[in-house]
Amino acid sequence: MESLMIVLVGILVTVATYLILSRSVIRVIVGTAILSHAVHLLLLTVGGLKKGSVPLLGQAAAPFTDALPQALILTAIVISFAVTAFLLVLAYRMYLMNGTDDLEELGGSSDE
Amino acid sequence: MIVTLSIVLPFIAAALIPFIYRYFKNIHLGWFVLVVPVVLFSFLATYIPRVANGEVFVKTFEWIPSFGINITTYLDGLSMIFSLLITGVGSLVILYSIFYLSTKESLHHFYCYLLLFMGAMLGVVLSDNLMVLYVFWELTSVSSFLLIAFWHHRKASRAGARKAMTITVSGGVAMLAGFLMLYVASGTFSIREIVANLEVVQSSVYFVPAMCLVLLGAFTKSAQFPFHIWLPDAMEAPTPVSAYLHSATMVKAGIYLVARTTPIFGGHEVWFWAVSGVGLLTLFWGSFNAVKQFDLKALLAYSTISQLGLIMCLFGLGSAALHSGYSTESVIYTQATFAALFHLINHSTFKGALFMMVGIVDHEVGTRDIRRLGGLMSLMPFTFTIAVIGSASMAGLPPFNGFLSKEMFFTATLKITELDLFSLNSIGVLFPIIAWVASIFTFIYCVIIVMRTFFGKIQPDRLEKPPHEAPFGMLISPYILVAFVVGIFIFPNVLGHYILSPAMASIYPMFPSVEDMTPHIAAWHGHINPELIMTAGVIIIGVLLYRVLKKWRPIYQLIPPSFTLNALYERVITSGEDVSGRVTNRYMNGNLTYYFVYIYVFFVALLAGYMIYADAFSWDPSKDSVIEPYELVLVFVMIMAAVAIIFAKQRITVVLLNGVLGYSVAFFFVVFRAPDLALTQLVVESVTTALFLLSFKYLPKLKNEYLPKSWRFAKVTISIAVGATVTLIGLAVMNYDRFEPISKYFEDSYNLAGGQNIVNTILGDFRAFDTMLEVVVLFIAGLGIYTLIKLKAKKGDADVESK
Amino acid sequence: MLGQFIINLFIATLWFLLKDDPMADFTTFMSGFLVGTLILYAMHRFFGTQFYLRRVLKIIKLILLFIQELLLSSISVLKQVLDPQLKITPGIFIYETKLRGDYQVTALALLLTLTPGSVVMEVSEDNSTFYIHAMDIEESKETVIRSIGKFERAILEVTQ
Amino acid sequence: MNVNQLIELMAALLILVGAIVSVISAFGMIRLPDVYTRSHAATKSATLSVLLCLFGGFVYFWIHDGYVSIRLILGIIFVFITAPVSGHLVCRAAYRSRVPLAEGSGDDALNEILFGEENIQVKEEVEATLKEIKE
Amino acid sequence: MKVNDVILKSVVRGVVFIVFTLGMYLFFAGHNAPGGGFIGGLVLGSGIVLLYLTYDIETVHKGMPFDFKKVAAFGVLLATGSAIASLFFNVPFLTQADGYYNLPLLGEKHLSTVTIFEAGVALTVVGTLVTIILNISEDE
Amino acid sequence: MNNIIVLPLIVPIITATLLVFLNNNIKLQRIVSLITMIFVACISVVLLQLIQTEGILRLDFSGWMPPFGILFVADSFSVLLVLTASIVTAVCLIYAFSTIGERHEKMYFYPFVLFLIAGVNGSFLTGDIFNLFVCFEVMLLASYVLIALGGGKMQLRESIKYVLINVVASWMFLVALAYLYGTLKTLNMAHIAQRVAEAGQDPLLTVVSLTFLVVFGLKAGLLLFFWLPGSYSVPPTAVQALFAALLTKVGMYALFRTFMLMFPLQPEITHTIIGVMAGATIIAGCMGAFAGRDVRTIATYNVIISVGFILVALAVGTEDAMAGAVYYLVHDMLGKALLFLLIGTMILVTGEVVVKNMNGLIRIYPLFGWIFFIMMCALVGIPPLSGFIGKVLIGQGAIETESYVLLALAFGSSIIVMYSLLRIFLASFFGETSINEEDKMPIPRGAMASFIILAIFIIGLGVGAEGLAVYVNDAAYTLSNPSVYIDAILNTNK
Amino acid sequence: MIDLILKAALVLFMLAIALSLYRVIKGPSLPDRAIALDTIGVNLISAIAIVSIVLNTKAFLEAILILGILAFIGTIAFSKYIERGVIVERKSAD
Ligand code: NA
Ligand code: NA
Repeated sequence: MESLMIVLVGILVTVATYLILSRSVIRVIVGTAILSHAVHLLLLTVGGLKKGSVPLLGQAAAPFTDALPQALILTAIVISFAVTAFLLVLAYRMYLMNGTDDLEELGGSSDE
Repeated sequence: MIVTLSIVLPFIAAALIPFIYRYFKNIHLGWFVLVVPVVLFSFLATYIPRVANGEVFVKTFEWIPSFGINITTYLDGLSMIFSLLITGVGSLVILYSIFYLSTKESLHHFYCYLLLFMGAMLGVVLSDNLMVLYVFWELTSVSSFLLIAFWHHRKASRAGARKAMTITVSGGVAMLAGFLMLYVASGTFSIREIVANLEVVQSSVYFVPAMCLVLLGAFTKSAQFPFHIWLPDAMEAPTPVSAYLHSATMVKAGIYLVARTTPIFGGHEVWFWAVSGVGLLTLFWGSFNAVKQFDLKALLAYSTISQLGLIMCLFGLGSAALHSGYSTESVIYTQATFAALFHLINHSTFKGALFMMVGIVDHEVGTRDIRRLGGLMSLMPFTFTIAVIGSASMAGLPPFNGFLSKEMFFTATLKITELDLFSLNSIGVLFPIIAWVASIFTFIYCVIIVMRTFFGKIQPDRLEKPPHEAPFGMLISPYILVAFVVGIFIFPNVLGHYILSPAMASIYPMFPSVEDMTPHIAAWHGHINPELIMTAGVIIIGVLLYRVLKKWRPIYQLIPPSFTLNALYERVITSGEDVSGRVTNRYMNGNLTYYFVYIYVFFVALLAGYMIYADAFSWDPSKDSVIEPYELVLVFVMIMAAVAIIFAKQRITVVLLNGVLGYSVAFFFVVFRAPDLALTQLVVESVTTALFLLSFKYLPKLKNEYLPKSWRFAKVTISIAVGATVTLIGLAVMNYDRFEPISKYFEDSYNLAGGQNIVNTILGDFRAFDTMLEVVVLFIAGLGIYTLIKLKAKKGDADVESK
Repeated sequence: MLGQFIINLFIATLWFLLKDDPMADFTTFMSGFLVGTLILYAMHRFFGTQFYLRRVLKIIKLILLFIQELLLSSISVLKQVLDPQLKITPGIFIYETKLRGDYQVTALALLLTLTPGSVVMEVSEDNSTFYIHAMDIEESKETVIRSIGKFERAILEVTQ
Repeated sequence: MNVNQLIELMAALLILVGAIVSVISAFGMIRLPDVYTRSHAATKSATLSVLLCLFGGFVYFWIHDGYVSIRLILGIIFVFITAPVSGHLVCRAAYRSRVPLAEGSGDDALNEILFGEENIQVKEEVEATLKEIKE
Repeated sequence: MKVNDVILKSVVRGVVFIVFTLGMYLFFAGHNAPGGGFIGGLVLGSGIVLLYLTYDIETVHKGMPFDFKKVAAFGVLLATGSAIASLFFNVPFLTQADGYYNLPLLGEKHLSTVTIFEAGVALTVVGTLVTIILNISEDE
Repeated sequence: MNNIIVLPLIVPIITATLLVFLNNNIKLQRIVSLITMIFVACISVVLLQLIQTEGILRLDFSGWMPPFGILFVADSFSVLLVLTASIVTAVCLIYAFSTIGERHEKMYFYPFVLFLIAGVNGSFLTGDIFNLFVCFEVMLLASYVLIALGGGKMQLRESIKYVLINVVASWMFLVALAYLYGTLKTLNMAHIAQRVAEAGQDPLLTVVSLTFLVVFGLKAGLLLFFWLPGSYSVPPTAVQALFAALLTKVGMYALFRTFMLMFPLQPEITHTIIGVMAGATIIAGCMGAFAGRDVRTIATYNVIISVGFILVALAVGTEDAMAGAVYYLVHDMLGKALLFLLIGTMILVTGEVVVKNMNGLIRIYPLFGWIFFIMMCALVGIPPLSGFIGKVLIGQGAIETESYVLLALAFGSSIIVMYSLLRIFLASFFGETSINEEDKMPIPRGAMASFIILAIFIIGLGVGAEGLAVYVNDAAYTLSNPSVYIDAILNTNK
Repeated sequence: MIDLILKAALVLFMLAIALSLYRVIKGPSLPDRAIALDTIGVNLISAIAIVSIVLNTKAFLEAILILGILAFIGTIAFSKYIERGVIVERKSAD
């Protein structure tokens, strides 16, 4: 299962990268969202899968699955949520001001 | 201590300038400033006898002792020559400037820079610590920059200042690297200590590189070929500055450095050839180019270059003496060095006088162009006298000091051909030949100075002002210098004994006898020697060539203007700027997609590249847990959803599919025993989707992205490469189990932290700090969003700062 | 009535939660529910309505009705889905209801939606008219209109 | 096999039935002709399947662990109440956003009331919108 | 014809209490079962969002007249404050105190400053979540 | 137990949060934020002293022993950076008081700055790699807001690029963390170092370290600086200065920690790669600065050059070079802040951004002009200003390891730095004045004050380099002897 | 036996999700996608319930309820988006 998950992560990363290389800001943002899915799965997988029970002391018996990656992922989820939320608002404010969400049209150095 | 004070005094004075300037508006600021060099000169002069006796004065103040950087002042014979020059010529120049510069100029700036320069220059010649020397060295460049740009409203001043600063600071940087190599090799920044432990330095790998770098510094500062190009442009500075910095003192800092480091590097073949060769080339090139100048100051600038080349060349020749150590034979070659020191002083006297002469001409008639000048002899007789004496001395004619040193120079070049070293016996003959040719050109331009300015017809309509003799005050300084020109010719050996000999001792510290190295200077050696014949030849051929100057002048046009070193420098700069600009704009095109491509390509190249290079990949699925069929289906669902996102045409589809992925991830969290994660992921995913929907109100619909085939291919390749890299490393990481996870510790969470939910105790206790900051992150995002939306820029709401 | 029940439910839930006891189970909840019932019974006069447990039977009846409808409707949908012919004529029809109260209308709408082959699409502003989408308008219209009276009665029984 | 195990098995079977219902209704989601008919499949069969499942789970935990899960009960109630609301809302939204009924649909009592006046004026607009939605 | 949301509103009126209760439950359950400040806060926030979805900003604001960004700020203060309190007791930063206390009516309870910390977390989450959604909705 | 270590992070956070409640009282906001920064600076000084007497300090949060809990570690390196960051921030705040305008101030400018500095300080102090990620995010989120603050057209355009690149960078950070945890199964930096040493840094661990190299390279602007020029030219001047002073430094700090502490055992691979990257960065920065005609462009590419310069020290890796890097980091924070403040002010008073369109400023604003000149000399490394000693020590390190190419690039870059800044100085400060004495826009007093303070620091750091030498040497010693750090964390029982 | 049945049921649910995914991708209308996503959510509820039995844990039972709530909220949000383009209204319609 671990190998399969890693491959899945790789595929998600591939898709996300493809999206990130798009011109439309929306696609890029979705790409970053997929990236975070991928990395959360990666973090979970490196901690080992199905190697123990749910890390709740009262409800299951040892061995427990590695709880630390879970805590890390939780933090990462919240942070990535915060960033995505900000990014979305930034994206549409940017669109409203600049009239385009096409990264190619948004090019041009800052010197203008 | 007092030596140290002599460095500090100019700086203190410079700091006081603004106050003096404010309170004594009626008195020319120069009078106050004049006190400084005069006091310093007199004070240093009192040390002459003791230094001549071989005493040295050392004093150390700690500056950055932790890194061996201390202010050690060191007064010996060599420093003495330069200190006297700096303060002596300094006094005269300041005196001259009092009459030259009107009180309408921003004198407080001028004198402030000048004093800074003086202090810095004294610092260079009086420092023993290489780093401190470097400090003052750069300070001379900076103050020179400020002085050249004194009339900074003129474009040429700014350009000249920039060029001078760029070239000299570049050289300084190289020199710094050289100094650091010396430090690394020797473990000390003290020149004396390095000289005392020469073997260590000379045997280190850094020896030759350090030598070359130090020479770069010296050559740029002393305007040696091909770095001389800054000096003519530096003539944009007020003439007192030209006289002081760009002829008498600063440009001689490079000479000083060569002299100072001769004990370290001298004797090495590279040093010999570099110093003498570059010097010789510069000598020739400067004199050759001086002839074609129309601006008197430019002519003097090339002349200075040429003369500096001469001195440099002599130091190079003199260094040969160090090759085989002390012997009666090798001592002969030290005479080149002696000649160098001698000419150094002579040059300062006659060139200083000449510059002041040109300044007077410029000041009184308003032009320095020899095509507009002429016939001033009768109107400006005193000035004429200065010109004649100075030029004659420079041309190497008796009865002036230039004659003596020029003869000694010829002697040295002739001697060196006899040396069976550095393959000198074959190509060494170039030295006397080139020296002689250069002297001819020198003679010609000296004639030009005198003839074109003072003889011929006067052209009043082409002059800015009606010509008349300079005020008395302006003549004092040049006349003092002229007096030295003559005086030294008459009493050369006083100078030799008190000033030059002690300096020889500094340059050849390992040679026991100073007396051996102090030749008797005489204008007439009692017989006609080759040197005299050479001089005669110079005069004859020089006069002839001057007469037919018009005929051969066109040879200067043979080199098209675009092939001059100056043009090359400009071209390097402009094309450098051009290429840099185009390259930079090409890859920094503002298109984020490109930036991502760079980043991803680097990511893949570095990580996958190293994985393959180091053969770090390994994969062992045997330890994997089993794959349940439903997991397989879910993986399939996720892959489908992910791939479908790429092809989705509507933004809502994209977001919903992302939601599917998120929910699937949540389900994996369930399957892999992560309840807290599953809960959080579910809510967060839903909220994220909601946020997408909310912001779609303001965002455009997705457009079809047209992509050229090659670009699409590149995108696909990069994406797959990134995914593959992540997977490859991930698989290898999964197969790496050398260590026990630290999380076993947390399984005692109930006893340690009073909670049964291990993940929650980690978040709330073991790693509560992360959680606390994560809350902060969330809050910043929320507040940021509020700010973006509620406090946005309104149309026409001009920002104070935005342009 | 619904209010009373919900309050009771919450009292029970609160009871259950406040126990915060790893051993807590359904019996804890039931005891909480019982406590709530007692409280409510003691206080039901303040609500100005009859004690709700009387209605419970009727509610259960209603719920059973719900479940029954759900089962039937699902089966009918599944049948249609699996029918290789897929011979349906969807459409939208109108139904005028007697019910007016928000909760009544809601309950009816939910029921109707769970009824085989129909989904309430719109309710008119005065809560009087339902616009119902039928999977197969021929068949559903009859079924719906036949059962709708039943529903209205059941709801009225509970709410009045 | 004791009674408990039998009940557990029954629960599992209940779940299996739910799963089958779910697949069929998902199949319906693909097969049925328009969004309205598909919403029938979603709101009814899918709801049934989840209720069966949750009920199965509830029974299982009750029998197996003696654990009466309030959360499952709440879940059942919640789904039970909200599923029809969802169906109603989506259908309404679909209709109001002018997703057309499947071809061959019968009466459309709502059309006149909702779009009566605008129908003629905005006919072209509607078509444009439809195009956009359908792409 | 105007939209008649009677069905939605009626159902939500009941359902939202389930959501809030669940949120509170998750908040308190966190230490021993899945849940905690984050999830609790998220669910509570979702409940509020549900209200906003069903009703409208004005109506909900009447019922909950909070400035949610200040709620969030208060949450941050609570979380950091509970952490910084340790400074005054000369124990390492963030040290949580806990113990069993006999409280009137509630009996012996396990109380921990973690709860204050978690409450801060929850408030921040609620405040931020609602701030974000409200502001985006109100933008024009 | 040294609770004082957490103050540089927690105090700004708490005051920032409190300021949210005081949004309408701008005066109070100013005072509070300034006091906060001064307080943090004082705390850093105290910490610096403590470290000299007691060695490396650590604070185990909640009292959990390393490697299990999160901890803050204060060694001379980190605290010096905290101190400088606080000073720079305080100065930028002073600048902001008089220039940024009430509209920005009401946009929670001060809280965001305080959050930024909290994140920066946290990044310097943390001893836990995942916590480093979180601190980065605190800093980044604040920077996201600050760059977009005011919401101008160009600002938003550049900020979205900045945010997107950083989101990808953060993702890479998480990937790196996943690999790290997958291999070493720990997060404590000292523990990582210990385990790496135990495993002998085999190839896979080097791959992990290279993943971090990409991440921190992105943050530091090491070769992957594409985000930098655009995003540094759009926000308000005070923010630009803060960014220039702080953002890349955090990445550089992390690189030093990664390759001097955690993964130091394969220098022939890692440090060589860093060297190549640093060299390329210098070249790219030089090209940009050399060609620049816009003052902001010149300034931003100067930032890039200094990134390469400082990381030459890391590539070289000797103790001398470490000392040089520390000096240079401190210098560069001060110098770059001043550069951006000055340039922003130039734009403010002239309304122009292109060098040749500004003339003769020094006649109207003499002090301003001379401070620019001093700053320029300092950035070039002209002694005795602040850039000098760092440059010397880094050069020394490069020579010791015979890295001549790096030496040439590093030292050569200072010529380009000079050339590019000289272009500004000669064209914009020197020359004829195009502004009348009457029409001139006065430079606000607060702005002048901030320049003077920074100029004093720059001169002071150069002339008084010895004053810092003890701390710098200690920092360099700790950096080049990872066991000191590891022992302080893992092998003592406090 | 029970385990086998449950896992078979899980596979079926996953299949149902896959089929719904088809609807999400295919559309054609927005409401179609919304319904499909809702169905996926509902099916996940069942799947989580089954996994809870398989893993014999009660840890995920909250997830069930939460998922129910979220699916509901999500559907409301979608239908409002589809119907009005606005999810949260500033003022009540009446
Ligand atoms: Na995300
Ligand atoms: Na920077």
